[in-house]
Parts: sequence; C-alpha cells; structure tokens
Amino acid sequence: MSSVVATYILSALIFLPALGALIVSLLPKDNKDLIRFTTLIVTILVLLPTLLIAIPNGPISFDIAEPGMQHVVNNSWIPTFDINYFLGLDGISFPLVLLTAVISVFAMGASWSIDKYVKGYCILFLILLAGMMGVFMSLDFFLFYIFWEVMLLPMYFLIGVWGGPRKEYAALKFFLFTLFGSVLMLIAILMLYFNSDLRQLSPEQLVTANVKLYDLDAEINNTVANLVHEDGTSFDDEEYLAVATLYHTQLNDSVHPTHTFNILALQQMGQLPTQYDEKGNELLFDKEILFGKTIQWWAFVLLFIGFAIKVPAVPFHTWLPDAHVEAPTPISMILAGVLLKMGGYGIIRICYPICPDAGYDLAWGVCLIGVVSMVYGAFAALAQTDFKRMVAYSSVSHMGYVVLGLGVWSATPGALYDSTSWSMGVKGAMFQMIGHGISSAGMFFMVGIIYDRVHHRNLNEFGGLMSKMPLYTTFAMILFFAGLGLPGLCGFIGEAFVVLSIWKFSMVFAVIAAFVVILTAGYILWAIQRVYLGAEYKGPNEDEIVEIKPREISIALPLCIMAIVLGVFPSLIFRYMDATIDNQVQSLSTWTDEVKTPRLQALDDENKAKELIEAFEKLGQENVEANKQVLFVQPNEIEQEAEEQALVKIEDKLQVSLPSD
Amino acid sequence: MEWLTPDILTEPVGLSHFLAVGAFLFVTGAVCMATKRNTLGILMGIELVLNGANINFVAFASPYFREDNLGLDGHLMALFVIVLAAAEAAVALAIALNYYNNYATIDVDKANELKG
Amino acid sequence: MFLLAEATSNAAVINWHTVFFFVVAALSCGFALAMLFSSNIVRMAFFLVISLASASGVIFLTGSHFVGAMQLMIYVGGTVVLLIFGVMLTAQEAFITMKTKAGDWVLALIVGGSLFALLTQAAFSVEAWHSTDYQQDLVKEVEKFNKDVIASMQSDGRAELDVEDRKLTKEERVTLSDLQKRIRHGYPELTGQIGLALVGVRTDQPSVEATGYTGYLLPFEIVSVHLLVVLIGAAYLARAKKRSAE
Amino acid sequence: MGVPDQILPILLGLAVLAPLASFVIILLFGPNLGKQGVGGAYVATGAIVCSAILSFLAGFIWLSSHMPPATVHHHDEHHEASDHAESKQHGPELHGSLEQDSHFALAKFSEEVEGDESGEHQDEEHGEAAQHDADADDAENFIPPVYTGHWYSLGRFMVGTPYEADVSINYYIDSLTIIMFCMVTFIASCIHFYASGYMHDELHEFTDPEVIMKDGSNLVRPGRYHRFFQYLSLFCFSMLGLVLAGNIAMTFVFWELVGICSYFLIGFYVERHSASTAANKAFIVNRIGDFGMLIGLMALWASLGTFNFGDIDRNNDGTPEEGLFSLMRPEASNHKLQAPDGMVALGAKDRIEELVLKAEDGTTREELEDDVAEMIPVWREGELEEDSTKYGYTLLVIAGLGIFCGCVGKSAQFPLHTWLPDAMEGPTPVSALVHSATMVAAGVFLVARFYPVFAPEVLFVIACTGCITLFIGATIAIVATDIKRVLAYSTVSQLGYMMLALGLGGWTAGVMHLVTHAFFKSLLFMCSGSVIHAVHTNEMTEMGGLRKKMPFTAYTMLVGCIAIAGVGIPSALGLPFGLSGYYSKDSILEQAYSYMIVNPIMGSVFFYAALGGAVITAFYMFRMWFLTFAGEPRDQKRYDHAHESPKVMYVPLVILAVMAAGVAWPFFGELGTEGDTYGFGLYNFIEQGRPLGLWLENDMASNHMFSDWLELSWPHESKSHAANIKGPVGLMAIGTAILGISLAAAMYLWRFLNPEDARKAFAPIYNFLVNKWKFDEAYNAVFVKPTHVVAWCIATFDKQWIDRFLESLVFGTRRISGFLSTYIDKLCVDGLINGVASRCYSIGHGLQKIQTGSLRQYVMFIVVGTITVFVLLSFWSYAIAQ
Repeated sequence: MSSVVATYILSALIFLPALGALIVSLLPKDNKDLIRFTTLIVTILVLLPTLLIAIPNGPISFDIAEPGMQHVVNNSWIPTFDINYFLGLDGISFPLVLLTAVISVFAMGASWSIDKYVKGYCILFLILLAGMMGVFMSLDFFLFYIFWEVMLLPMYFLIGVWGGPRKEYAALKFFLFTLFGSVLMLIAILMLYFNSDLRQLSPEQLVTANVKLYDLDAEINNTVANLVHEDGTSFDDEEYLAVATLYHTQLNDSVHPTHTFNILALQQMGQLPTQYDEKGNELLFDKEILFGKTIQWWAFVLLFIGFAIKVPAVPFHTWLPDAHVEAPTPISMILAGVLLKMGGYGIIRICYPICPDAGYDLAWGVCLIGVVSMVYGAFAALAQTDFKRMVAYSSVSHMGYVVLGLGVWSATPGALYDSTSWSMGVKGAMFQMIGHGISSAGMFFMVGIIYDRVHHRNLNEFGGLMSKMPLYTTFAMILFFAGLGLPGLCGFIGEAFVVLSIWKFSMVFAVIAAFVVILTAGYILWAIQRVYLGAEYKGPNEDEIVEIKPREISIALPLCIMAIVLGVFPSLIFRYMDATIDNQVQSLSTWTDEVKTPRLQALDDENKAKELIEAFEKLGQENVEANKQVLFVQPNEIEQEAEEQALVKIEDKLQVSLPSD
Repeated sequence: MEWLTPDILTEPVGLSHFLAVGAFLFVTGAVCMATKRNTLGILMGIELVLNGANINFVAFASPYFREDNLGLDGHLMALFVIVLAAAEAAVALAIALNYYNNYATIDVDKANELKG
Repeated sequence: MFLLAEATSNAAVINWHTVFFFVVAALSCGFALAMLFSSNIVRMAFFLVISLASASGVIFLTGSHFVGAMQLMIYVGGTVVLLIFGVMLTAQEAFITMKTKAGDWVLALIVGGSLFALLTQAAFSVEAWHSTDYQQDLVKEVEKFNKDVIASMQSDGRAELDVEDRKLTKEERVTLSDLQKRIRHGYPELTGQIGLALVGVRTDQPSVEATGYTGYLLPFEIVSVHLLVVLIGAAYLARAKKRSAE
Repeated sequence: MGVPDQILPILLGLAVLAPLASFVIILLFGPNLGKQGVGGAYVATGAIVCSAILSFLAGFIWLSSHMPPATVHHHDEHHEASDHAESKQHGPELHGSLEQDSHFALAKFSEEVEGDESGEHQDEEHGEAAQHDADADDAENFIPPVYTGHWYSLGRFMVGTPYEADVSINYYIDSLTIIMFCMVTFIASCIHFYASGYMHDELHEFTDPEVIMKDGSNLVRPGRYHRFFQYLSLFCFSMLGLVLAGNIAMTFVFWELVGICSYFLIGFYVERHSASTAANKAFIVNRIGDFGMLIGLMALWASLGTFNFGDIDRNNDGTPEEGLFSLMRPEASNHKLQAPDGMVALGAKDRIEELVLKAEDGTTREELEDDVAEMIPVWREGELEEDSTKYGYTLLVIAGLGIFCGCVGKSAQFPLHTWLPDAMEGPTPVSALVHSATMVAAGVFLVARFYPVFAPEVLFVIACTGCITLFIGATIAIVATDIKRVLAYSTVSQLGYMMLALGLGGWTAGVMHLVTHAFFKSLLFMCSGSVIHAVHTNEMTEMGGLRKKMPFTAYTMLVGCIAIAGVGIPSALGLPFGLSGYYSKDSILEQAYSYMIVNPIMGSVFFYAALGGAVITAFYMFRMWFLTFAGEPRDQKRYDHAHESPKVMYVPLVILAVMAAGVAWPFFGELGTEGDTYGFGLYNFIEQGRPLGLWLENDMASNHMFSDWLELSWPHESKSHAANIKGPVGLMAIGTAILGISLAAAMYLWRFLNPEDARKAFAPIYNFLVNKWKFDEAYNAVFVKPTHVVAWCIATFDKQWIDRFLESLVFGTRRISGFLSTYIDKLCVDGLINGVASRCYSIGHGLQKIQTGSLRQYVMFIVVGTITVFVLLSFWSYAIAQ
C-alpha cells in the first residue's frame, strides 16, 4: 500500500493544485471567503504530503542516504520522441519542493488582502503552484520545459491584473525577459536532444538514469517495459539490469542514434569521455558547431542565460525590481521565495552535470556573474528609496551568492581534485536558496503589511514604527537580520558557506564576495533605521497604523521561527541534500580527473608545441614547416629532452644568425 | 472516315459498338441538358447521361469480348451508378418541386441566381 | 439497305446476338433522339422510358443479366415513374411545352456532335476492342482441346480405361483449367456472386481475396447510408415546401 | 582526569545557555514579568549569577586538577638574571648574555622533552588532545591542558571521502577560557545588579529629554526595562559562547552575535537619531573588521579544511582530527610555526597543476598525491632551484592578518576605532559591560587565542596597530569633556596596550591586562554611570565637588583611577605591590623594554609610546576624577540635585573596586622575593594557557617577509621578568604614573596651571584632538560618501541605462517591425497578395459575364471543356510521342 502511495505522491503534488483550480472554478464567484479558504486548504493539502516525505521513518519518507532519485514515476507520454512523464525527487529538488509548498501556504494566507477578482486570482495561483511543483520534480527535459512555461503565464496575469500602478509594464517586462530565457533554453534543449544517443550508455547507466525501456522488439513487451511482473510485483535490481542489458543490445543493433529527453541520461552522456565514431568525429555533445566551440559549450551558455534571467543575475535582472514593486504582496512572496530558485535549480540540475566540460571552462564566467550580481545588487539596494525595491535588489544580491556558490568548480587538477570546497559552495548555495526563500518572502510580507496600512513605500517617510507596532517590528527585525546574514538566522549559513568556499577557486572573487557583507549590513541597517527606529512617523496615513493582526501573525510567526530554526539547525535541511550533492560533486570531480585532465594535458602540450614553433619562426627558420609537422603530429611525445634539444638548436641558430646581422 | 468502313456493320458486334451506343446516349443526354428549358427535361438528360456511362461499364465488364474484362467490378460499379442515379433523381425532383413552389415555374432560364 | 444486305451476306458468322444488338441499340438511340427533339414534357418522359428500357436490352446483350434487370426495375420502374410524378405535379399548361431558341439548338448540336465524334473515335480506335470473335475463338479452342484430348487418349491408351480411370496429363489439366478460367471469368452466371461481393466476399477471384482486398462491403454501406440521407433530404425538401407555403 | 574532561564542558555549556534561556523567557513573557516587566531583571540577573556560579565552579575544578606553573623561570635563571643586572652597566655585552640565556633554555628544553616522552604517549592513549598535570618542576616543557570536544555539526561535506570536512559547534577549554568565563560572568553579574537600579527610569513612562517631537514636546514613551535585560542576556550568551568556541567559525558566529547585541544596546534609545546612527556605525564598522576576518577564515578553510583550534576526536576512536594549532605548529618540528601542508599546496596551486598536466598517461591519483606530498617540504622552504618562493607562507600571513582584522574591528583598534566613542550613546551599564570589559576585549581575546597561528609579520602589524591606537586614544581622552567619552577613549587606548603587548610577544602580559582592565574599566564606567544618574549630564564641565555628595562613587572611582594609572611600589624598592593595573601594565612595559633590547629601533618606538601613553593615561584619568569629584561645583543646580546612588548600584561598585585592586595579587606566591614574584595568582593561571610553542622556544621568530629592511626578533616573555628589566621599567612606570597624576593635580586640583592657557597655547593641536583626529570626517569623505555615490551611480545606471537600453531595444524592435509592417508587409507581401487578389477579382469580374446563371449554358461549358481537355491531351501525347 505504501509503495502505491509513494508512486502517486509526486503526481499528487502536481495534480492536487490543478484539481483545486478546477474546483475553485466551479465555486460561486461572489463567495470570496469560500474561494480563499478552498484555495488555502488545497495549498495545505499540497504541503501535507511533502511534510510526510520530509518526516523521517515514515512509510514514504525521504531516504537521506540515497543519492539518487526517489519516488520515481516514469510513464511514457509521447513515445515517438522519448518524452516521458518522468518525475522524481532527490536531495536537490526535495528541499525546494518543500520550500515551494511552505511558501505557497503562506502566500495564500497573505492573499486575503486581494479583493479583486478573487476567483481568477485563486485559480491562477493554484495553476502557478502546479507549475512550480512540476518544474522541481520533472526529470524529463521536455516535461521540464512545459512546466516552466506553465508557470510563466499565471505569473504574468497575477502581476498584470492584480499589480500596482505600472502593472502592465512590469508584467510585460517580466514576461518578455522570461520568455527570452526560455526560448534560449528551448534551443539548448533541442540541441542536446538531437545530439543525444542512448547507445553510448552502458546498461548500468541506463538503469541509473531510469531510462524508459521501449519495446524495440517483441522481446521487451509492455509489462517488461513497465518493470513489473505479470502478477504486478516490481522487478528487482538484477532483473531490471537484465532488461536494460537487453535493451542496450537492441539499441546497439540499430544504425541510428536513439535520442532522449531524459535529464539523468543526458547527465550521464555529458560526463562520458569523448566518444568517436568510425570516422574519428566526436559524438554526443563534443561536436564542434560554431566558432570552434562544442555543442555543450553553446548549450551551457544558452541554458545559463536562461536560468540567469530567472535567478536573476546582473545584467539580466532589471525585470525583478519592477515585477516586485508592482506585484501584490503574496505574489512577491512567491516570486522571491520560489520562482527565483528555479534559476539556481536549473544551473545545478542541468547546466553543470550535462555540460561539465563547458562548466569547467566557464566557471569563471559564472562566478563573475555571481560576484557582480552580489556587488551590484547591494549597491543598488543602498540607493533605493522605495522599500520594496530595496528588498528586490537585496534579492538580486542574495541570489548572486547562489550563482557564485554553484559556479565554484574548485576541484581542479591544481587542487588535486579536492571537492570539499565545491561541495560546500553548492550546499551553501542550496541553503542560501532555502534561506533566502524564507527571509525574502518574509521581508516582502513585512513590506506588504506596512504598505497595506499607509499605502506608500517611501523609505524616507517612515520612522518610529517600533513604538507604534512593536510586535510587527520584532518580526520584521528577525526577518531583515536573516536577510543581513546574521548568525543564528537562516541567511547566515548559506552566505558564509558560499563565501568560504570561493577562496580555493579564486582569491579575488573571494575578497569581493566577503566585501559584500559590509554593504549588506549597510543597506539593511540603514533601512531599519529609517523605517523602524526614530522618534516618530514622518509619512502620510499615520492614523491607519495599527498593530499586526492575528492573520498576519499566523504568517509572520512561522516564517520567523523557520528563519531561526534553520539558522541554528541547518542540518534540518542539509540532511536531505548531503548525499545527493556530495555524490554529484564527487562524480564531477572524478570526471575532472579522468576526462578533463587528459584534455587539458593535450591542450597544454599543444600550447607548448606552439610556443616552440613561434620561437623557431622568430629565428626565421627555413624548415619551420617540417618542424611544425613533427611537433604537431605527436604533441604528446614532446618530452623534456625534446624540448631541450629544440632549444639547443635554437641557440645554435641564434649563434649562427647573430654574426650575419 | 476511314473507320466508318462498312465492315463495322458486317462484323459481329464488338466492344466498340457498345461503347458507341453508350457515347450516343451520353451525348444525347448532354445535348438534352443543354437545350431543355424544363427542369424535368434536364433531369431526363441526366438520366440519359448516366445510362450512357453505365453501358460503358457493363460493356467493359462483359466476358463476351475480351479476356481481361472488368468482371464483377464492372457490374457492381454499374449497380452503384444506378442506385446513385435513383438517389440523385429523388433529390433533384425534390429540388425541382421546391423550385417550382418558390418560383412558380420550372423554367431553368428563370433560375439565374447563380449569375455572378 | 445495301450496306445491311452486304453486311449480312458478307458476314462470316451472322448471329442473333448481333441482330438483337442492332435492334435494341437502334431503339435506344432512336427514342433518345426522339426525346431530345420532343418539346412536350409528357412525351419526353414516355420516350425516355422506352429509351431506357431498350438500353437495358443492350445491357442484357453484354451478358450482364442482373444489371440489366436492375436497370429495368430501378430506372424504368422507379426513377422514371418518379419523373413522371414530377411531370404531373408541375405539368401546367404553360410548362408542357417550352421552346428553346434555335441558336441554342445549333450550338448544342455542334458541341454534342463533336463530343460524339470524339467518343466514337475513341471507342473504335483501340484494336483490341474490335476483336469480336473472342467468344467464337474460345469455343473453337475448347473444341480443339476436346479433340486433342481425345486424340491423345486414344494414342496413349487411356481411352481403353474405364471412364472413371481416365486421367488427364498435367499439361492437359493446366490447359483445361486455363480455359475454364477464361470462360468463367466475368461471366455473370450467378447473381449470388454479386450479392456476396456486396457483403465483402469475392468468390470469383479467390486469389484476390487471399490478399485481403475483399469486395464491396464498404461502398455498399456507404451507398446505403447515402440513400438514407437522400431519403431524408428529399423528405426534408418536400416538407420545406409546405412550410414556405404557410 | 576523567572528571574535568566530562564535567567542564557541561558546566560551561550550561553557563552559556543560562542567559539564552533568560533571553527567551524575557522575549516571550517580557512585559508580563512583574509590574512593567520588572521581573525581567530578576530573570536575567538570576541567569547570569547562575552562569557565574557555574563558571567559578568550573574554575575550582580546573584548579584542583591543574595546578598552574608556579614560576616561569627556573631558579638557575635567577643567577643569570642577576648577571644581567650586573651586566647592565656594560651595555654592549647585554646581547651576548641574552644569547647565552637562550642557549641555556634550549638545552634545558631538549633535556626534559626526552624525559617526558612516555607521559605524553599516555595522554594520547587517553584520547584527549593534551592534558597534563603540571607543577612547578617541569615548567619548561609544560603542555597547557586543553579540553576539546564536539557538540554538533552545522554542515558536513564530502562525507565518506578523503576530503571529509565539517563546520560544527564545538568547544575548546583551557585556562584562558576559564579565566574569561569567570571574568565575564562576574562582571556581568555586578553590572546586572547595578543596571537593575540604573534603569529604573524605564519602569514607568519614560520621558526622553534628548528627543524633541514635531510639536516641540519631549518624547514620552512606555518603559522598556525588560527589553534592556533581554538584550543583556542575549549579549551574555553570545559573549560566553564566543569564549567557549572551539573553532574559528563558531567564534565568527558569536562574534557577529555580540555585534548585533551591541547594536541593539547602543541603539537602546531607538528614538534618538544619534543612538540609532551610532548603533549602525558600530555594526557596520565591525562588519568591516569581519570582512577581514572572513578572508582569514577563507584562507584557513580553503587550505586546511578545518576550523577547529585544537585536535578534536569526534568519533572517540582515538584518532583526533588535527586542529589549526597542531597543523600550524606540528609536534614534529617542536611546535615551531610553519605553513601547513594544505597551505603550501594551496599556495603552490599552479605548480601542482603543472605537475598533474605533465604527468604521464596512466598516472594514478595516489601517485600524484605522493608526488605532491614529496614536493611540499621543498615548496614550503622555497628550495626549488629556479624559484625560491616560500609557498604557503603568504597565505599564513593573510590568514593571520585577516583574523586580526576582525579583532581590529571588535576591539576598536586604529583605524576602526571610531565606533567605540559613539557607542557611548547606549545606557551606561552597557558601556561598562559591552564596551569596556567584555565585547571589545573579545578582539584581544581572539588574538590571544589565535596566537599560535600568527606569523611574525602579523605580530608586527599587531604591535604597530596597538601602538598607534594607544597613542591616538590617549591623546583624544585628554581633551574630552564628556565623562563617558573620556572613558571610551581610555578604553581604546588600553586595548591598544593589550594589542601592543601581544604584538611584542607578551602573551601573558596582554591577557593579564585584558583581565585587570575589564575590572577597573567596568568599575570606572559604572561610577561614571552613577554620576550621570545623579546629575543627569555627561559633561564634566557641569560637575565638580561631587565627592561630598556621593562618597562611595567617588572613592571607588578613585580606586579605579589608581588602578588604571598603574600605581604601585616598583620591584626595585624590594616590595613589588600595587593595584591590579600595576601588575599588568608593568608586564607590558617590561615586555616592550625587553623587545627594545633585541630590536633597538622599532622597539624604542614601541616602548616610548607605551611609556608616554602611561603618562597620558594617568593624566586624563585623574583629570576626570578631579573635574568630577574635586574642587567646587560648577553647576550649582545639578550639584544640589545630586545624591548618592541606591545601594543596589554602589554595592557592585564596591565589589568591583575590591576586585580592581586585588585581582592580580599573587596570593600564594612568595611575595617580594626576587624571581618568584608570581606565585599562585592570576599571572600563573594565565600562564597555564600559554599556547604551545610560545613557552618552549627562545625567541619567537626572526625570519619574516620584510627581513630585508627590518631585523626583528621576538624575545621570550620570561626574559622580561629578569631583574635587569624589571628594575628600571618599574621605576619608569611609577615615574610616569606620578608624573601624570601630578600634572593633572596641578592643572585641575591645585589649579596653579591654567588649563585654558594650555588650550590656547596649543590651539591647533587642541582642535585637532577635539575633532578626534578628524577620523570621522575623513572616513565620511573617503568611504561613506563615495559608497553612496557609487550606490547612486549604480542605481541610476540600473534605471537609466539598463532599462533605457532595454526600452530602446524594445523601441528599436517596434520601429523595425513598424518598418517591416509598412514596407515589407504592406508593400511587398500584402502588395503581392492584394495584387494577385485584385487581378483575380478583375479576371473574375470579366468572367462574370460568362457566368450567366443559366444551367444549360453550364452544361455546354462542361462539355466544351471536356472536349478541349481531350483535344489538348491528345495533342500533348502526340507531342510526347514525337
């Protein structure tokens, strides 16, 4: 029974909200509270299964020792293109799913202030929730893309209909930016798909990647492909492997490549050593396509831009402040709390594992973008006068940490493939996503509370709220200090881990990243001083300032508690991600060792040969061509001695040529 | 007029003769359609045209003239044509009656609604 | 008349088949012409009946007995009666005779004539369609085969055997079956074959049936539905008349 | 052995947690605790007293199992010392004899190490990092007792691989920890009692005289009594956690937490703009220091993969993970500081990469690792032929400097000292606790704790910083008129002393000054608070003659002043005795003197700065006392209003005054006999915590990065107790104290020197000092303003440029699409289609004439069409046939 529950639980997370949207659409339009409560119940219903998975020792608990996918659902959907309904949870996605479920409940709780077209709002909200869940759980690239788009549209309407004065502008900006990113992503997806080839994977890899085994021949019939016996029991590992082996041989009988959208299989392919066909051309993602760069290089760049827009990283960030400022409070919470995390999730789940070679070469670029975002966001936040805009820019700055942490590829040959720092960076980034999800959602909620009362957000026209709303100020302080990265609160662990992990990769970035802590303190404290401290309130609508209400407390209090608990016991979250991230980092480190290093060696040899030739050319050697051939034909065999001999020759020639001058 | 040599008539009848009869009926029907002003006249022309075509089918299906005849297919095709002709006649008559009811005439020259 | 006389005299084989063909063809064509040139709608209907009945004779002469019967029953017995009903329903004094302009006549006849010329030329231009001795030749072949068989039986002593024991040689059997096939092929000996073909069974072409190409079940169904639709359509149109009258 | 091992962490852990519990209780039930939250004070005080009891309990347990070394130097050295005293007359020979001394010490050391090896092995079997019962006899190979342990992990990385690492909460208990615990809890308890009286204004509606509302009235707000104690409790928790921290990351965590408590406490009067600004300033300036500290942390973490101070046996399997100290000063090399393997490897990253890339195909990772391990000693020493870089050493220096940077921020050292005077916006108990005794001393504590990691370069920087700070602080204190600011600058200056001591190698001296300073400075602050409480002003110009009105306050404060001035009988007179400041300040001066002997140039700068600082200290402290308590009242109204503080305030004053006088007294030592001056007292207790490698070596280091232009070496601290140093320094010290005091008395008590004249005579200097060396203005101009400008630029760039750019892209796209729609679409595509359509239309229109609607004609057309097709086809096939 429990296994049945486990099988359907992930689908339930996606389809419960969808079903909820359907139910809400049938409710009478005028009964707003009924609609709101229904929606809230649906979000809670979505939260419950995730909590069930989170709690240890239950029937469907998340197995923290398992680095691979859990609760996998894999049904074929469009078999012609190997598109499957393929869902799964691992240590990377599960914390984010949990975060999504939690933030959704709070955001819905904060939605009581929405009074316009409540029904439409709730329906869109639930569709958005379904889309977000889908993005985090889908392991099929095509499915991933679909959910990515599903999520986009409700957001557009939620900002565009329920937003502030410039809502159309903000919504359109959001939409165009995100669409631009997803178009780039689509190109990359198709590039990867059409260059993928399941034939290159071993049966074990097929099993690891949960590749759907189709019936090429009658030998694998439908029951076998679904991995169940005729009596309904599942296959054990050995039988699975046996079928996979059969499938493997069948695949290899075919002359044509078998493409796949399976993200796990693509990861396996991306991490294979360079494969060659009979003619000696590179296969898979190592083909060169444009400007001498390989497919995976381009795919990485395209995917990264797509995800960086979502993160958002400078210079793709300008949609964020506008979207946040115009969006209604709960949508800001969702936007900051969940949507931004999808960029980070994409980078860690897709960019690096599928295109490790490009990732290795471009880690600098990724880190640079992260660092620039951090500094830029912090400076920009410092100069804002709009409270919400300031929080939005702080999001840019904080998400810069995420990009930076994910980008740290410190397991280089120079570090003897020591992956500790990298693991720390990735874990820090993951934790930063969770921590930022809580703190930024909280901060936006806090801004929303005061905005609901005084209807303005000008930082210079607040002040003295501490005496008027002491409880509210306490909550706000906790959340803002969490954003500041105060130890003991959730913002600290992520920031500190990310920053600590950079040094091994690059000292310059590390120093800049550490520098941002000063700026962060600057803008947050300054804002707190202007809003909460001081003698008296300086802005309009002073009469309407009342203490925080119970409904608002019921949202703010859990957020604060989570901020503190996660800050003190980060292992509550780390326990889920440890195995998966360590495994992924370790496999990429091993990849660096076994695949990348030989490539670097080859490149190194080539460069040395080039240097030698340049030296020859400088001397005006006549037989440069001959030497070139010798040097280029066997670059690997240039040993120290050969170099020395060449140098001796050069010296001889120098001596010969000098008198002639 | 080489083909109209007397031996056509002197020979035993062949496939061509039947085809000629079919063609004659067809042409007569067509001319009938082109000249009659009466709607029902036109319908009669259509019947003739269909009949001509039918004779062709049957002739090609006949086992008397050739080895590679159409066989059963021809017969069946002819049958279908007959049935469809009947159907067509029914509908056409209905149309004609309707037309008559609406315009109080059956002169097709009056019915020039289709004029561009 | 000279021509006819000469033809009959010259004909190597003059048979009733030919004679009847010319008779029914002449009747059919003649009454068709009569219908064409008649301007009275009632007469036209009468001429059409005769023309179509004669055409069914032509069909009988091709050996298609069932089709011919259908022609008589459906056309003459059904369609034309329907037409006559139509004529009677609409036959008011003004519409009994409607004259067509002479120019139209000329144009139509020229065009029709050229079409007829074209079609006749096509009909007679194929050499194979001339070979009217096919049936006779076949009969002759059969006779020759019988003779040959008897001769060979006598020569190799099979004739002395009992009737039951007389066996054909392999070549003879092949030739025989070939002949039988040629005779039978397309011969509408069984109306039942048509019926079976309509429900999807081709008894005349077993080899065809094996390939999965079966008979006319689907067209038959389609036609049935078509007829139904026509029935309803006709009824509808007739009903519309009443409503508009109101 | 097992008892302290198990019980000390529990005791101290509870001592840390008690204030946290108090914080949580007050946070949750604050206003409901008693009337107006008065119960908050009881809860908080109870908690800190609990902590104090636990700490002292731990202290007794500690002392019962680890006797401090009774003496630093041997009886033999006594003779050497007297030799020194004799040879003092012959200056040039001094150096030589010192060298002899060092040879002697080394020989002694090696002798005893051999004898004690077995004992050490036993310790290892017990699984504890280093425990040793020490007594006076084996002082020189004394291994400081340390208890380390693990509580729980914040994050673990690469579990199950060779690179496993974790960041965790663990503890490191040595005598320094115990001392700090006792000191902090004791002072905090006193201050809690004191504060419960001092803050009584907050028990009812509070009228803030400094905040004027829009309508001109003073702000009236509800009291925040409980809130104050809530913050205090949180602070105590953080501070104790900081002291107990077993790794540098945990230190950093509590470092930030004390920072935030300080932020809350400074900004306690949130309505005052100056208070909130000062709070912000304090936090941000501290963050600047933390920025450096983070860099240090990064350098350590990236290279060593551990943050732990000591060796921690997490799994209790007898194989402790090596901590920073044993990595930096491995036992194998006699605890001499060297760049650990990890640092060398990180420093030589490029070299390793070269090695890996050059490796032949098929070289396994293990082989590579072996190769690297082989190369590491070569790289460390810079013994490569073509390249003599000492890989890893830079990192070592960066790590040290980074950590020190944090200390600079927290301990208000130059150049980050500006926040501390502003921090006096907070209530006075806060100043006493946070900004003089504990939090600001945490920087010094960290330097002391991290001492084994500091390279000579770092020590030099520390010394320079301390020297500059003590001078700046002292000079500004001369001219300050705000009583609390005088004390604040005095604190800055004294912290500078401590740093100077540590930087010069005087580990014990620095720590000891930290402890004594905590007592007398908190005493001074509390006295000033008592005064402010009485006269409701901070300005000394409005006080005077108060000793008659508030005798307890006046005389306890006098004790504090004497203590800080370091008044005592110099050892040269045979009976070295004085108040606590005397012992610690003299140690510092002695160490500076000893340093000066080895390094004449830099050493004399340090020594004379310290000496000058001592004069100034004595001067401004007594200036303050005289201005406040002596003479005639300058503001009669305030004087009349003044009264002695309630008992709950002056009892702690008295207790602290006793401590300030006696905390450094050597109780069980043989007082007065030369050589064994320090018996079983504070000094020995501190000495017990002296990190390994500092005790045993002779001179701390003599090779460093700037050895090209500056010869420096750090003399061992024990040398500073030699009589030839002690004698003259003691005399000089008392001389400076007397000089300073008498100068102050001359100007402010007897008034035969007019301060006004002096002020006028040195007007430019006076103004410069009154403006606090113009640091605030300079920082404003150099850092704050540019930051805002940059922020503004970036925000503008964001809004104006990026958005403009995007909008122009959109605009451009629209223009292009407009162009496309006008020209391409409308003219070409539409034109084509419309053209075709209109042609069709006109053709159709032409053909319309054919379309007669006559059925008969249509039949004709069909027939004609058929014929035409036939004819054409036959022509066509004819043509093909041709």
